[in-house]
Amino acid sequence: MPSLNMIQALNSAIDTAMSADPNVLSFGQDTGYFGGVFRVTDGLQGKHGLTRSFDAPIAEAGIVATAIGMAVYGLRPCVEIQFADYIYPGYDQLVSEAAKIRYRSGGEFTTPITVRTPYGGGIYGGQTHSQSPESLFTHIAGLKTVVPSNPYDAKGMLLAAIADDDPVLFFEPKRIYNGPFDGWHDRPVRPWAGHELAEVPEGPYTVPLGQARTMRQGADLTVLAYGTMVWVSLAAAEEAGVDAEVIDLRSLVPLDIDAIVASVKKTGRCVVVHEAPRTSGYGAELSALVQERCFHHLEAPIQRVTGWDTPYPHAQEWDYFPGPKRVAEAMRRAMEG
Amino acid sequence: MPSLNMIQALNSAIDTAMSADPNVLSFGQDTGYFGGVFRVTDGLQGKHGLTRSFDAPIAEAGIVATAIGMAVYGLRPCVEIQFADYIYPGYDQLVSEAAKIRYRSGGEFTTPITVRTPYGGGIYGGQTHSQSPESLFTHIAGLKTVVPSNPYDAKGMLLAAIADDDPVLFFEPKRIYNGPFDGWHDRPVRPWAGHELAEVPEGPYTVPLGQARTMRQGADLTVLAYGTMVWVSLAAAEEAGVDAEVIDLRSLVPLDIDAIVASVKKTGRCVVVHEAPRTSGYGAELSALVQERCFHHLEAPIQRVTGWDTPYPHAQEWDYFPGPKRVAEAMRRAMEG
Amino acid sequence: MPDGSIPPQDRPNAPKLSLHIPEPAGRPGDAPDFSALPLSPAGAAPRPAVEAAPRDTHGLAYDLIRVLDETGQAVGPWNPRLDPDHLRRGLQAMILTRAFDDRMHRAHRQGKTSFYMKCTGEEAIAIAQAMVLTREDMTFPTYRQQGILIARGYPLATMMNQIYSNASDPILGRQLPIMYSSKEFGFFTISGNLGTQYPQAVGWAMASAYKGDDRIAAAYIGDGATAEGDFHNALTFAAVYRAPVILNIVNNQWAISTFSGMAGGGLTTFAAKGIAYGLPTLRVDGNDFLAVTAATQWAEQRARSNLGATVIEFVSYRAAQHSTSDDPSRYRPADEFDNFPLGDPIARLRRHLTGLGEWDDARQAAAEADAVEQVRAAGREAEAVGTLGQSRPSVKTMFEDVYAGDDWRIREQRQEVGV
Amino acid sequence: MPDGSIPPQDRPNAPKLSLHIPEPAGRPGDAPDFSALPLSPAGAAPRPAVEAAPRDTHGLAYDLIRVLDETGQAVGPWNPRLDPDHLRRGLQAMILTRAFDDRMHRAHRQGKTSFYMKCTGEEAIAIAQAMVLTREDMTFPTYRQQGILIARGYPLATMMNQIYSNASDPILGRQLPIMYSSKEFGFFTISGNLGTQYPQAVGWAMASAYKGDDRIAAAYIGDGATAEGDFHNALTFAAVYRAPVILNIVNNQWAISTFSGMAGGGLTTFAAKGIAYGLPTLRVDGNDFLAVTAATQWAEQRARSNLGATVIEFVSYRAAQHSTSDDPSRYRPADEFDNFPLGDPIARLRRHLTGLGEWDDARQAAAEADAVEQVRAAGREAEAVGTLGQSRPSVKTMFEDVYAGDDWRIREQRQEVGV
Ligand SMILES: Cc1ncc(C[n+]2csc(CCOP(=O)(O)OP(=O)(O)O)c2C)c(N)n1
Ligand SMILES: Cc1ncc(C[n+]2csc(CCOP(=O)(O)OP(=O)(O)O)c2C)c(N)n1
Ligand SMILES: [Mg+2]
Ligand SMILES: [Mg+2]
Repeated sequence: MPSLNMIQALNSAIDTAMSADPNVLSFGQDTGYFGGVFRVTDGLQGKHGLTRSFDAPIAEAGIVATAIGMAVYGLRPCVEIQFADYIYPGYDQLVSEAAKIRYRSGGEFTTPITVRTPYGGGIYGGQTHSQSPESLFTHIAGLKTVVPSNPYDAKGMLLAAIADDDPVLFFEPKRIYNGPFDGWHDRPVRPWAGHELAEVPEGPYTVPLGQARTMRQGADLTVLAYGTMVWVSLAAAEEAGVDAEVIDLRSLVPLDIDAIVASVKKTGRCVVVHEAPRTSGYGAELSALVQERCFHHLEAPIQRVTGWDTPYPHAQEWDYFPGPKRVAEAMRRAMEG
Repeated sequence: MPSLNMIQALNSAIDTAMSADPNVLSFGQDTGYFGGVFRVTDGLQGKHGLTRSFDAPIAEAGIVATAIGMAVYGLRPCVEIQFADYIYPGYDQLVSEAAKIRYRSGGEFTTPITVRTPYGGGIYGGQTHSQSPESLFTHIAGLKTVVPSNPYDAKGMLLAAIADDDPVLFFEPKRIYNGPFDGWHDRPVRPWAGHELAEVPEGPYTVPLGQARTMRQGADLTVLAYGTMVWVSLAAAEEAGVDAEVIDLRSLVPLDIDAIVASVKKTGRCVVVHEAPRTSGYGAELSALVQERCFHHLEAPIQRVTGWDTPYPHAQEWDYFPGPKRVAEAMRRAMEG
Repeated sequence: MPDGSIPPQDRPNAPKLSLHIPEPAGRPGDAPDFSALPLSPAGAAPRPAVEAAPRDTHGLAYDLIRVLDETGQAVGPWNPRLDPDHLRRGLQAMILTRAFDDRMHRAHRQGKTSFYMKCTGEEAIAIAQAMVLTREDMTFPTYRQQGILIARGYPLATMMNQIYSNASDPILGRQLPIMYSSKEFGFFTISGNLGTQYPQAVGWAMASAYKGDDRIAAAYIGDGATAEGDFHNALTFAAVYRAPVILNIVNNQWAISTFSGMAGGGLTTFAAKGIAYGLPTLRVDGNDFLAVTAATQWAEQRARSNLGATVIEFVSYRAAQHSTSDDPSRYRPADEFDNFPLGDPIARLRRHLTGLGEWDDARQAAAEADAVEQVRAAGREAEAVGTLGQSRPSVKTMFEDVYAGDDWRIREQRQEVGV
Repeated sequence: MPDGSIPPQDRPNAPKLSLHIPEPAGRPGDAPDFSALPLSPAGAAPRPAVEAAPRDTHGLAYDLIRVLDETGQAVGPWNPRLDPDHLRRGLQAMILTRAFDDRMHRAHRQGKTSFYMKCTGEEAIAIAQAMVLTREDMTFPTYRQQGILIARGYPLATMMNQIYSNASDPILGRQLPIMYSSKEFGFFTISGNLGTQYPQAVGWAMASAYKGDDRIAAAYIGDGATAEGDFHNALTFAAVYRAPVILNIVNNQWAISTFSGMAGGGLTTFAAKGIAYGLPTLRVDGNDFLAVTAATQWAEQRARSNLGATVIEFVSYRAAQHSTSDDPSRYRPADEFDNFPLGDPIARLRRHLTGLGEWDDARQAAAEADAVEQVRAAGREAEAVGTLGQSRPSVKTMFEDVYAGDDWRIREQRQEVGV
């Protein structure tokens, strides 16, 4: 099986979906001839033709809106928002329209769109190339929000998202496109090559949306993470010397609540990790759910390790980014608490 | 002291601010000659002139963006978004710009804008005249988000918001514009007239943003609510026969964390109430904060009473709206817990 | 590097700027004044070939395409030469639409529903268009195109069930009254959010072209809502990808209490918006059934011939209040509609048909009576199911259709309600 | 009501639609081809009075205002008749800007910073405009108007401090390199989000008018970003409220890898966008320092005389890569800039000044050497503070300026970091 990085895996997913279904098409800013600024759609125009993989005007609202119209017609558009930081102009179309069309039409019109977008920090991108806006979508009934953390899941989840009959926000943790960065930014970075989760089957397969993956079994505490933070959390468990159970949520909505509850009931302690600012981040929802469902099992307060409640800085990137030290610190607090 | 309803109190606040400071102006859709679809800006154009209270094109993004530009110049615009359900086109300007201009310019440029918008359900408005999107703003560092629950606070908080040097989202619970609706929708509705919180001083005064108000002292449990839900919670306490301490948060960001923690440490139980859908609503953040800070004082899981994770319906309004029965039910659960 | 500019202290005589706030020609108490509205005599506007280059149509953004003259005769190059049957069906649909509006407006006053919006004075636009397009073409309407459903023969009782949010409401009481949805009738689910449907229509049309289909889309937007960013997105994408869509702008002079000048209407025409995108543009008398038909046929042919989108401004007037929540006597002269230079679309088509000898007062009276009776019969049917609050879809349905499949949160919440 | 339309089965010969995807004239390996770019000879475009009605300027949306002819002479009604001193200062600022860009681009390759963006080929636009406007006027630039700061004499070392995110960065390392901000120099904080500044500039200008001030605003947007809804909002509000603002569109033919046709550039001009709003429009040779100056003066006078906004499209070419993250050889012909019909703004102004006898090769060489030396000196100063990672503002500052006052969350988080 070939070893692919996340970019190649995502490319393979779109290619596979387009090959299997003529109703799948891809567009976005610079995604056509050039293949996208991160090269995720590289080669698709050449292979599938101009009308199936093309460039779009710089109008995120227009991209989402036309994708909705196409989906209403019967297509399955997979569009790219160049950076998640630029998704906000399309927010109204996603929240007021894509999320509600099935409901408000009594199920008659549906919007199976997939909106892919690179998100997260760690690339010295400053405040407009580093944001993690996922929680803003989890609040919206009718939308699904997913985040793969490795090449295998990236392909399988993207194929599941494209096949899904509901609108899916597909957040790609750009910091781990090329390797499972664990937050130790001054150590050499591993590439995906050779990693077992980089073994990506060539053909079609799906990773169902709504199923978490336990990345590390553990007895001491449960870590809930997604995207880059999965790798940071694994590094942190090592750093802290804690026998952590690290759960990669993979899908925020739908959430694998059973996996979470089972783990926390087992460990009695929980740390939630994300890059987005703390206040009203998805960690708040996770914390609320865990305390609602595992209250009598909890031996310590649930800890949140998150980005700060400030915009994302440039020079102080590594003081903002929740790295293994901060996660390890929270693990220790959870063990004491 | 005159007894004002919330609309009159808000009108008085803008009038007072405009009278005191020539840099304050008001605009929005239908807010000029007509005085706004809810009449909040009634009479201001006649009194202060065409250039100080005027209509705007139907472009929420344009309204927010031009307000930002005016604020950068040195004015203090107070703009209206006709319904909070229509704020999303302006979301990018609020999140990417208003919230970040002070930070990204090293404090050189600032955006003291106030964005007023009627929100919430209970008026048979269907899915696009009933939404409660407040939590989507609380996630954004740099924005303040406040919600008054009565005429006195409405005026004092709006004056504080206009005077505030940061962008403030000012959510007006439209269901209680005319009276403190407590969620018993089949009982006669009281008007504000005669209510002690409807005694609104004529001149300037402010209610500082960031200070909660304890609406009812109680020993059994703490209710955290805002907007219409304050009145629903008070009715629910009666219904449940529980000695609840009902805290009107008034301001979500900045949050009066000390008041919350003190109360929960005293009661050991907590119910959080809002109209917005549950997942990633502001109740999640409140729940997370309370369990982080009061873990060892909590005797039962924190309960969330919220709108459902569906769009806001029309026919089933009263099955969606969190009324006193549901809040009372949660209080009982919290007491058993 | 030196700064080459003149500092303010060196230009003490610079004029002081002042902020301009546009105002309508009249307010309550004033006489109606439409002198700022550019008009053309019937028959005067040229008709370019359907294959014309967009730029060659741009003069038409400032003219007004009209077919019916003052005497009710059809004149000029845009005369669609419709057969009398088509005209009669159009007139009947307009009469029926008006009767429906009147009835439902009353139903709101009687407490049978929470909300209603009429399209009085604007009936010709939706109805003439619906009669040019096929039911397979998809329309993306606003709340003022109920005429499409009525022209296409959608059951009036079903419309009322939606308005009453009763147990037979096809959209299960989920939306505000009048937010119809019917895939079968080529009527896209109406959104409460202004403008959002406009670029969606472009996407739908792109999809039709992508699939080698022959169906086209038609989208509607009000004068006020053209200010939304979605309007711009729609026109950009339609032009760039040559989408087979008709982009209609219904300029009824008002957006709630705000006159069309606040959307830029006083500075140029709404049709001129199309020029910015290199799209062909037509400005049409929206109260002239024949002109609406002719312009729509022209745009439809362009779209079906792969020549892409057309922008059409229909000039009309919102004769009634914005909605049942509104009171126009507070912000505009009372008798504007009576003085509107383009008149009433029903009266004008009636006069035309009468002039042709294809209609008379008796037929008019019969058509009106028939419309009232149709509406009454539908009303009986819908009210037998129930009006707002008396009857409604089961509470369980509130928890359905959020997603295609099951969602544990919603399941648990439904169980909490006990349904 | 019957449906009057022809169902698809009755029109079996209807043509199949197909989706149109625009493509640029050339890709890597192709010869550059600018034949689709509408040009006018220098001196040909008429110059309307500053007081002209907007509609009388609309022809200029399709012409190209040019002053410098092929031989470098200034011709025609738009000749601004600048004194040689002004021209020399402009040329020097352009040379300095180019030298600065080259140096910082190298600094990125040397790992001194994370990112850089050049404005090579587009220097005339920002610099000529900055020299017409005063420092009190507020500019709302994109990342390609560094020329404004340089023309206004902003310290180069301070620009570098920002680029290096070092301890002397005036915006405290908070933004990506080149996202300058300077209130004192009338340079609004650059946003990474395209288009957002455009309607903000309109709001600023409205505020200036509201206060009876005499300052105006100037906003910049790229060809690609005109597709954003914010562009539409800006033009609507500017037109409706007659805001004293110059709305510049810098059409440099490319938006990263996407040619301007994807924003509608192939269908009409970008200047024509202004027609939609009834705004006056000019289309200008952006590589002609004199034409840029003349057009800016015209728009500035309109704005200062309370006549409102002007839309100006500057036709230019993005000679360098989009940014240091980009490689244009992957998507466009390699030698497009060499074949760009409007040439290089520095070469053209140099030729003009030389023709006037006000410049020569020696002065050119001296100016270039001086520019390099200024940049080098600034580089020494900035690097003495430190390059990216070597030096930075204190971590404490990361927690400041989120709000005007204290916020307990941020205070606690700062304490958690221990700063
Ligand atoms: C995004 C959005 N903003 C505001 C509103 C509130 N609103 C409803 S109708 C209306 C006026 C629309 O005017 P116009 O577009 O001219 O259409 P008309 O009602 O005249 O048919 C407004 C402001 C809305 N529904 N959606
Ligand atoms: C809202 C938003 N969408 C997308 C981007 C990513 N992006 C950065 S520059 C750019 C191209 C801009 O092209 P243009 O407007 O022509 O300006 P130019 O770079 O040519 O000066 C894109 C798509 C962004 N910064 N902001
Ligand atoms: Mg209107
Ligand atoms: Mg460009």
